[in-house]
Amino acid sequence: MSAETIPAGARGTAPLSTAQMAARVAADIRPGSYVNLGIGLPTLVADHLPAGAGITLHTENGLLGMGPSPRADLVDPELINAGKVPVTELAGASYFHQADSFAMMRGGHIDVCVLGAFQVSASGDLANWSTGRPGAVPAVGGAMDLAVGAKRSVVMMKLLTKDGEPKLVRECTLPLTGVGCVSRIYSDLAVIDVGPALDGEARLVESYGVSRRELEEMLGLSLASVAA
Amino acid sequence: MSAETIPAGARGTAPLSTAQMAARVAADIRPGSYVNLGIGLPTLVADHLPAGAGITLHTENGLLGMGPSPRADLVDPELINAGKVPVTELAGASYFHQADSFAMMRGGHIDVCVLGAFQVSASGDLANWSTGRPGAVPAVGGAMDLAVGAKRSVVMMKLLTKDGEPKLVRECTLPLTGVGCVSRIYSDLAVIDVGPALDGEARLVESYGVSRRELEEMLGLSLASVAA
Amino acid sequence: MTVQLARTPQEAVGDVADGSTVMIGGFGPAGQPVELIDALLEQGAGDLVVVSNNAGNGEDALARLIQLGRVRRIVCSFPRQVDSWHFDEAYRTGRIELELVPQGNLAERIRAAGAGLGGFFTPTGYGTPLAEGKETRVVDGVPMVFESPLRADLALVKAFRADGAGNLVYRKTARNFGPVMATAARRTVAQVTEVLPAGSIDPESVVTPGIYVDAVVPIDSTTVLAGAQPSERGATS
Amino acid sequence: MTVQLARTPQEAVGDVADGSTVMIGGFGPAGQPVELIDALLEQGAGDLVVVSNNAGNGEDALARLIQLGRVRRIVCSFPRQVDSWHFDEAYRTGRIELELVPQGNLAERIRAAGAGLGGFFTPTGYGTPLAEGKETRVVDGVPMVFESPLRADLALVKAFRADGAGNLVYRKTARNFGPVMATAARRTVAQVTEVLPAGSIDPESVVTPGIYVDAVVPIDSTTVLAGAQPSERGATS
Repeated sequence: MSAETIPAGARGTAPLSTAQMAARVAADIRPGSYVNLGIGLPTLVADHLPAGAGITLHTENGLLGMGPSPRADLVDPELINAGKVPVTELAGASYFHQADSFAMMRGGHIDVCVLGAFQVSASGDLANWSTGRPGAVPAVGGAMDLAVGAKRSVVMMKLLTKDGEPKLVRECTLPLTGVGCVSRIYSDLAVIDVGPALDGEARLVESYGVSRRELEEMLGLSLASVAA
Repeated sequence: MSAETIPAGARGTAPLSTAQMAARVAADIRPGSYVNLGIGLPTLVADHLPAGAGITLHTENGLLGMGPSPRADLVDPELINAGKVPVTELAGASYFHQADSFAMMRGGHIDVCVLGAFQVSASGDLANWSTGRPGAVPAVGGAMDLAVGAKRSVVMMKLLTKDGEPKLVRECTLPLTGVGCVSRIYSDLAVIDVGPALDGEARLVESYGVSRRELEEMLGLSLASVAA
Repeated sequence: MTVQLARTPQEAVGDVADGSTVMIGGFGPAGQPVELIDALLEQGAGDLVVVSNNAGNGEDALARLIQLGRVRRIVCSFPRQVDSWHFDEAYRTGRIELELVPQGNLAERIRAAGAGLGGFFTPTGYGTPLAEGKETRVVDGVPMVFESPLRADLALVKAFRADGAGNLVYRKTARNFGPVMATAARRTVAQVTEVLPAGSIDPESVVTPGIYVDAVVPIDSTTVLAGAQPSERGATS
Repeated sequence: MTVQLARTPQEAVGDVADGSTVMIGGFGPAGQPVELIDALLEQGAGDLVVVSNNAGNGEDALARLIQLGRVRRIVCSFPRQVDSWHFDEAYRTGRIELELVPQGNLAERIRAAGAGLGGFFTPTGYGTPLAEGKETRVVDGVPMVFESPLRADLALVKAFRADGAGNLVYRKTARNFGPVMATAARRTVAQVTEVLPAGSIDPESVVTPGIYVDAVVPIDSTTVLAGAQPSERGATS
């Protein structure tokens, strides 16, 4: 189910589960791609990448060719992913140091980076590292490098916060991670294209259990259709 | 015979041969040093480094722990030095790419770099890459990186050109390789300290077969004595 | 200079002056030179500036150094972790300064120092609070931020094996910051599982050439490697 | 993208547009991808910008490309060699443009392109004719020159072995520019002595990760390795 084969304004009958969201993201990743999956929800995408498609996972702490979590008795504390979770290495893997790893990311060699988000703006600005709460201890990790480095950065997130606030916004109010870096949002309610190329108007690619009108009201934004 | 143990104005009885010059340079290199020897005369220094002193040679084309030339039947065209001459690798050697090799040099990790020169100024400016002749094909290689990168850059050269022109000068007239980068000149006639710390006045460390007065006349420069 | 083969972490770390800048390798627990940090704790230096990706976990090592008030300032990318309570407390009460740097910029700034460069322009962080007040420039249509080199007096890293020339190889994702930090400090100390004779590490596979290493100390780290299969310990020729 | 396992250098090099920028590995003869350059000769592209440390030797490969007038401009550190007569002639008669770059700046500019950086300040070249007209800045008391990233459409490199994932290891000082050039081109082609199954190269010893490699082609290079001892061919596990 690739976005390109779905007519503009297509809609599923119900919101996607997180597993379905992960499968939807995975469906857009081309065979042979090099992919970085951010911490949190995006990690789930790994379970839905088709075997044999030659998709290679990068983890920015220094491994290309990352495999799934090991059996408990094979856990190696020196083989972890960016979320500090034990992983494995696949045949054809390579290790490198942090400067080389972020050179790989920043230099545009990773085809797709899937990120979580607190907020994304219609022009593709991303806020995913700081809640902006006074007194909170800040931490950024590789978020800013990942946001701007890949050939294509996409976001996987629930479209609304727990309090029902939209996370796709006209302008981010939280501290930014990157400017104009996100090109697509995969959410439980819709797939929406964003980014600086769209003149500030997000485009609905497909929706799940809600109409475009309902989405527009929910978000307080107008959504263009994908051009015919 | 280290410079520090020779009284100011000391003089040998005759000019040094190139082998003696190489030995004189080698005598100032401390045990355990990492050293880069430039193309030409400086290459000869390798033959005079004391065995067992733990001196490690760097060649900027990507090898630390370079050994002497191999027997003819063991020549490997993929194991060469910066002068493209076949060399060997010693136990404890390592290979690295050009960016890493020049990072090692530029980052001040090499203790001593010995360079050839066309001209050196009293303030330590170096000219060793271009004769400045119109129509000549220019080539710089690693000369500029080597000149400014090492903890200490010294020059090994004949003090006069074949035409009898001094190569230690008040100001270089040839195109520069680096500014204020040379701290000592080892020549056939004298060892002379130069550099920006000396307020433009070169200092005679020792001479061979010529007096300070004779050197000053030869060079058209006044030479201070090494401070007592 | 010839590498020092130290018998204990204390001997390897040696004297550290108050006010020193100390780089500490590791990404979370992987590659954290715990025994060297313990030696630094014991050695007693204070008023330190620490450069490290994280700001300590639980009660030990870097967390303890912070708890004891020995760190004046920390330069890192991800201080907040589930068990970084000592940093959190020091930060909230204003007892520690924090310079937050995106992880890739942190690595590249350390590399720049080791490579003798004067700084670089990077797209990372442009337009964010972490680039506030920094010089910017558009390069080939991409807005960029200027970042400066980051150097240290001392680097403490954890590698896998050393040889007598000070060459280092690392193990899996424990490599992380070790190789760049080793280049950027006036003195670099590495803890390893074993020190082999010079020539035992394939020159093609050396990750940190010995020129960057001032002292190595072997640490029995069987517990850390508990999960590794025995055959892997012999994988590096 | 998945690495292409080409059967011939021609297939590996593929189509090259006139006016392309082509990086060519090698330091003198060591690491020069002769068969790939020959394929480029045969392919026919002209008006090329070549980035390479040297400007060709004798009659073959890069020297021939220059002799045939296919290179509009060359970016290199050391064009003048005892047998660089074709470059010398083209340069003296104004048929080729030369951008002379100090070797370390050349390597670092290529790395910067591959690493997505917008340029850097370096002490190398400051105050010399090669820095004329360039931006300067004093960093920590050291005068520096600004240097820009250098990228290419195509990189031709010579490595020792590849695996099915495109990972490369090199051999001795033939490594030189290969690893940085592989990162800085839209398409990177490597000639190797053999292509092994993915997983045959120790992940700790990979020098160029497969992500940087688009095509590999095995070349029988027994002549080039004539001087190598047979045991060395098995040194990389």
